[in-house]
Amino acid sequence: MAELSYRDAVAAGIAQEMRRDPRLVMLGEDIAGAGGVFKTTVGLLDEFGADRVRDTPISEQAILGAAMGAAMTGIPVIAEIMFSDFLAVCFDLLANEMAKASYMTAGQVTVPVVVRTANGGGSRFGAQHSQSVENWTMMIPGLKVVAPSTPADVIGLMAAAIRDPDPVVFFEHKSLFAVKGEVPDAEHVDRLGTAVVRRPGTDCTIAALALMVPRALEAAERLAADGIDAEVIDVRSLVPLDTSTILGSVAKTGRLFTVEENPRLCGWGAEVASIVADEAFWDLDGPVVRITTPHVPLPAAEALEDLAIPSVDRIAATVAGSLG
Amino acid sequence: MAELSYRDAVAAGIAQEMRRDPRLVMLGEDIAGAGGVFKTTVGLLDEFGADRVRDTPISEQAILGAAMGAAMTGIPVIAEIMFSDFLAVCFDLLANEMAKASYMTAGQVTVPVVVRTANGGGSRFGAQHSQSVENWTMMIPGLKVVAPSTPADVIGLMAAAIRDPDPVVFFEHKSLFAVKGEVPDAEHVDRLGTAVVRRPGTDCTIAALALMVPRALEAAERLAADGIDAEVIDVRSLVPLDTSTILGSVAKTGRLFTVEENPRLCGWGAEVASIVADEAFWDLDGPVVRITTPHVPLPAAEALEDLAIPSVDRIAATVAGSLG
Amino acid sequence: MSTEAPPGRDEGLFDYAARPPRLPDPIDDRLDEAEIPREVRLGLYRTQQVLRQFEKRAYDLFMQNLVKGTSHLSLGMEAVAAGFAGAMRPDDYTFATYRGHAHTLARGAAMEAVMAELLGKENGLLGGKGGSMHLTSVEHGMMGSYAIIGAHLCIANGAAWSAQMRGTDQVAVCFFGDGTTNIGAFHEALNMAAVWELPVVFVCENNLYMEYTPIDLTTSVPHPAADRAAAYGLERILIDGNDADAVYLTASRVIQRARSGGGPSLVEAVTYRHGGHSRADPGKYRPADEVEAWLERDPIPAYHRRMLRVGVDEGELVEISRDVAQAVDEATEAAKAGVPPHPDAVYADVWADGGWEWRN
Amino acid sequence: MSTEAPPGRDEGLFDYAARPPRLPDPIDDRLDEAEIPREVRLGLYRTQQVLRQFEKRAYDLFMQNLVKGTSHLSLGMEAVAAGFAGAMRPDDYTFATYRGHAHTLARGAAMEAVMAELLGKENGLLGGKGGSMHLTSVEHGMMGSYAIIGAHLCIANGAAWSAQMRGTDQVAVCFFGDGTTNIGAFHEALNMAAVWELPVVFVCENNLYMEYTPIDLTTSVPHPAADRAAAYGLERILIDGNDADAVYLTASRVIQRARSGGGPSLVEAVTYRHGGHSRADPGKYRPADEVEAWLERDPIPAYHRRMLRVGVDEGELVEISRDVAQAVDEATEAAKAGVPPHPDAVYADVWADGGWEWRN
Ligand SMILES: Cc1ncc(C[n+]2csc(CCOP(=O)(O)OP(=O)(O)O)c2C)c(N)n1
Ligand SMILES: Cc1ncc(C[n+]2csc(CCOP(=O)(O)OP(=O)(O)O)c2C)c(N)n1
Ligand SMILES: [Mg+2]
Ligand SMILES: [Mg+2]
Repeated sequence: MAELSYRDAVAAGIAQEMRRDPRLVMLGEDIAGAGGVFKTTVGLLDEFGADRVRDTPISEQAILGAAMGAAMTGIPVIAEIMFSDFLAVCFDLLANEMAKASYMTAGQVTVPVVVRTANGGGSRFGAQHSQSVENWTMMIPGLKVVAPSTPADVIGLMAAAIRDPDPVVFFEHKSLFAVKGEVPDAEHVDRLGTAVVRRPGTDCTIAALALMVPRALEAAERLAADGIDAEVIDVRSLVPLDTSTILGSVAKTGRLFTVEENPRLCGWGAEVASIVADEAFWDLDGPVVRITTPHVPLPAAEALEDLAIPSVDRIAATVAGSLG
Repeated sequence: MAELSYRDAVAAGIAQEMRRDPRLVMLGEDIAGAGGVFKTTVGLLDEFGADRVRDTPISEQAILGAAMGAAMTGIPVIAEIMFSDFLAVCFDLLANEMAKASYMTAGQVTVPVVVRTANGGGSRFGAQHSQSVENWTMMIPGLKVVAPSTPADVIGLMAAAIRDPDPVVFFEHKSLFAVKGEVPDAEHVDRLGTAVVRRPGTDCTIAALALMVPRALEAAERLAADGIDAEVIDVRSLVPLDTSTILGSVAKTGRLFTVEENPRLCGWGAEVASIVADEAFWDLDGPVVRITTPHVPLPAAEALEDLAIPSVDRIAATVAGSLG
Repeated sequence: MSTEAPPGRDEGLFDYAARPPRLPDPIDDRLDEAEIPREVRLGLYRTQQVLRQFEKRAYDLFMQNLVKGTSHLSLGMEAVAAGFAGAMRPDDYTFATYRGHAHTLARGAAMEAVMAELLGKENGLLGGKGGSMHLTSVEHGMMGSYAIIGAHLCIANGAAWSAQMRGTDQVAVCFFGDGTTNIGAFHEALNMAAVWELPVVFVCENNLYMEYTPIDLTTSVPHPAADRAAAYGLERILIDGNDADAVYLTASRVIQRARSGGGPSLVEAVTYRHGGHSRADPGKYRPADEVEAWLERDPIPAYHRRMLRVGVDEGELVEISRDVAQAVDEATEAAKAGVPPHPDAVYADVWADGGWEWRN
Repeated sequence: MSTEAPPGRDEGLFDYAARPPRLPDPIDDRLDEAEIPREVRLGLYRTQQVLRQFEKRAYDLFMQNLVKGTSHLSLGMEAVAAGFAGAMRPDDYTFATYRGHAHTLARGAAMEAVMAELLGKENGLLGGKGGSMHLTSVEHGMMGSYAIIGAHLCIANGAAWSAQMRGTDQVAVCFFGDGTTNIGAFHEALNMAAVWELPVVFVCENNLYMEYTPIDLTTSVPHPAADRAAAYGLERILIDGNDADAVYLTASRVIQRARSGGGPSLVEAVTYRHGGHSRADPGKYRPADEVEAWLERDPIPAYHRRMLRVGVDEGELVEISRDVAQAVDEATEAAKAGVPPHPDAVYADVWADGGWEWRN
């Protein structure tokens, strides 16, 4: 096992797949010559050449359109939208075109595109470059949605997303880029639609995504010191959603906490809470509690941003308060 | 009290406010000379003139941008986006600009814009002209969201939205345009953030929005014949959300059903369910059940579309099945 | 068509009635002499007949309330679809808007399947899932009809890029309206196509109107597409969209350019719709003299006259027309005989595996 | 600057290194004779000094890790901001991008407030809520810095439209980069502005690069803004963005045109940034000879020389520069002395009433 940063795992995962499938191409702003503004695509231009790794104009609609048109006609594509906030400038292509093409054409058309994008807060970039927008895509029928929290998952889920014949939105978390972790030396392909129990526990379940996973784990360690044994689930994939792992855990623990970085209203936690509160109604010993960023745009100042996004403190305190 | 169609109530509501506030203007595609493609703005050009009622190019970003820029500088604006599906082509202006301007500038800027748009299914228009996208806007901090179900509410909530100093997305339901109802003769101004109990009942609560309200009411009548006395709440306003009316009702009935036209994942019903399952946990006699359009893009054929969107039959059967 | 400054700019912005009518140029008879093979011309004639007769029937079916939803006819605009389809190779790609019946048929999709789709039947081209606005027939290179303005220009680029990468010499042809030239995606698509020298042809069917609003009132140049070609380093191409030969000649030239690596083109074909924007619209906002002048310039009788001038026998033309009429009748019956889609279709084809599950 | 065809088109699409450097034109000394009042020139000089010295200090503070987040400097590009601000009336509107420090200061916002905002302090221009990319000072007509490419061109139209409706003769000036000319909103904004004859001036600060990618590699025309003006019926305007007098003269002319009802303008001002795109970027992707040539054409020493040529006393200039240095020092101290925002600020100002509640 080698150790790799989450950042480098992005390029590693893409390279693994570009070596395997000579058709696979990628495009985006500053991804080729510059290796990406987050340095997540360094080396790919050199290895795969300018025909397969393309810099684009600042034209997100043209980027996703080119990806979709190529994918419809036999070329799988990885498209980068630099910051996930910018999905808003090409939302029509994503939500109305890619997502609906297979359905509208009764399966004549399929769209094997991975839309990679840097998501989430913690960089003090302010309201237009810090959003967690998983729910923007989860709510659109026809899109699959993945958000890894570890370098190994970046590679494994990237490979799974690329091999998937449907459009997949792949959220890379900006505040995880520097995090290091073990990755398999051999080819690594994971499965979409599978959550992972990162920490087994018996007293309650904490379901978290992306940056919230390490925070939930740290909170769980603190809670353990207080005698609360929390099970932490890394949701990983919002669509498909691994409801059996979550429901199974809740059947055991009787309590669920969701930890979302997206602002409160209509977040993925609401969906999970509504499923659990319905299907595990008789298992629950207390209400499902959602820990979220408050329903506000994000502030820029360090002091404020840290208050807005769920912290280890807030997670631990909320769980302890609810169970206590 | 005069009787007016929901369609005519739109123009009536706008006219009431344009008479009151000489600064108020509106813009959109085909709204002036043609009176709107849904004939919801007929007569406004004649009464208020081409300076205040403007046809635009097919440029939704320019439309919302013009609205925002004018609103920031002293001119309240009503902007029409013809079909709500098209919010995707101007989502950046809506979600990243209008919604965040006040917050990012610490209140220096306010954006008194009403974005009117035709929402919802039932017209056999297919996947790109039939969506219910309330949740696209509800999930964005900084937007208010309204969806009236009656002609009187169209007028009253339109007036409230126009007088509100924040950006409000106003969803007009395509399948309600032909519906008639009584409207007050005098100036009519309602309040955002207020739900209305349309039918009192004791056995369960059904919370519905827009087109789902008449369907829920009809289902309630059928259920009454079977001895189930359902309370039906017209949610009307998603942001602000009148949680006290909903929680109050559930405290009484012990059961909640939400009826959503939007596809399942991350719909407003998930948010309501998560609130009720948390805050009314000990009031609930059974799980909150969400009745939604399945998580699929919408099909065009009549036979299929009618199966997709919650029907009176489905609502009544689901409630009866859960309570029975 | 005259190219004076748009009336919107200086003389009062929104007064439809005050607008002078925009009259068609006379047909260019010199095109009689164009070197277009007889069989090609007969093909163009037949295609135009198919589009015209099919859509007239579709219109009748709306009137009988058998077609639900909306639909957008190309009556009066057939020469554009016919001329381009005639110049395309079977493996070339078409991308169209909601106004896509003509382009779908012109590429060879079966009338029955198209008609059944309008009727929302299981034997429809899309099994009733897509409807009038989303006609698609991948086997005929018809890569879809897109109902939200702008996106498909970007998607057409992708198909052209794919052809480039796969080393084929396929060309993508993308049709759209005059109103579409004012949306952002138009600009992004044209720029990317030019920079990447993609084998794509953008065809603006300028029928002088958006839905109900005249295009001059919302556009900063008289010719919404042609006057913008230079902004992408492209040639200015403005043609008579009501003359199938004019369209065919230009189509052949720009498709050949794209096929041989010469990059994209932007063509503006001026035309007019005989009816309203969509089924519900009688089109009353158009000056009567304008409508009349354009009806006079109906592409189909004009092409009929040209065929006679270039020596085709009237009988042959009548026979084509009769053939088509019979085919339309048969297609109509077969479409009507279709059954509604099976309820399970609601849940089919969200994913490529045919399913819809979003959870386990 | 030379205007040859962009190297991207024919000679291999993506090879940065192979690109010839894009060298600046020499300064136009004839502008010494321009009729610009002495006080105006002194003002332009002072503004450029403010921008330069302020941003150099900001850069130092990043290096000391006192500024969190990102930031985008206009070092080397000061003449554009100074020239336009000098030609604007106090009640005119400015719209800028994330690269907005210069425009905010040029309109008169206090250095302390801007510096404190970069430091995330309560005494910041936005109380720390917005940060470097969203500087706004409505009282100075600075209507915001927008960090997602394109939108603010559309918003600037709205402010111009509002001025039209309110019957004032205010003008909106909207700044953006070369890369921004390829996004859809650019096109929508320009077309609407032209059709509605809005009092808005669009200023493309062409610094030859997007973030790290040379603009030629992604743009279908050599001059991304100027070569597209005709697509909106507008005059082609291409100026030296490194000469404050050139900018001032053009700004005065186009602002006057907008103010007097003559409609919008699109100006391309060619310039260069001395550093990288944003704080993290050393800008190494640029050919060394290109960087060197543009450093030689630094607008500030050039303007200093012009001032001497037109007879301004060196001492006066030195004094301005010293004044500014002292003001920057004071602003830095005051900003540093500020406290972090109160935690309640997280929940403030979502709504116009100052609150954030989404439920009752
Ligand atoms: C983004 C978007 N905005 C608005 C519409 C509604 N709409 C449908 S057709 C149409 C007019 C299009 O005009 P044009 O491009 O000239 O095409 P035509 O219908 O004349 O063929 C409009 C505004 C849409 N479908 N998509
Ligand atoms: C819609 C969108 N796409 C991409 C970005 C990321 N981005 C920020 S600045 C920039 C380069 C902009 O280049 P240009 O317009 O030339 O302005 P400059 O930075 O050179 O002033 C990019 C791509 C963005 N902010 N918004
Ligand atoms: Mg048209
Ligand atoms: Mg630039």
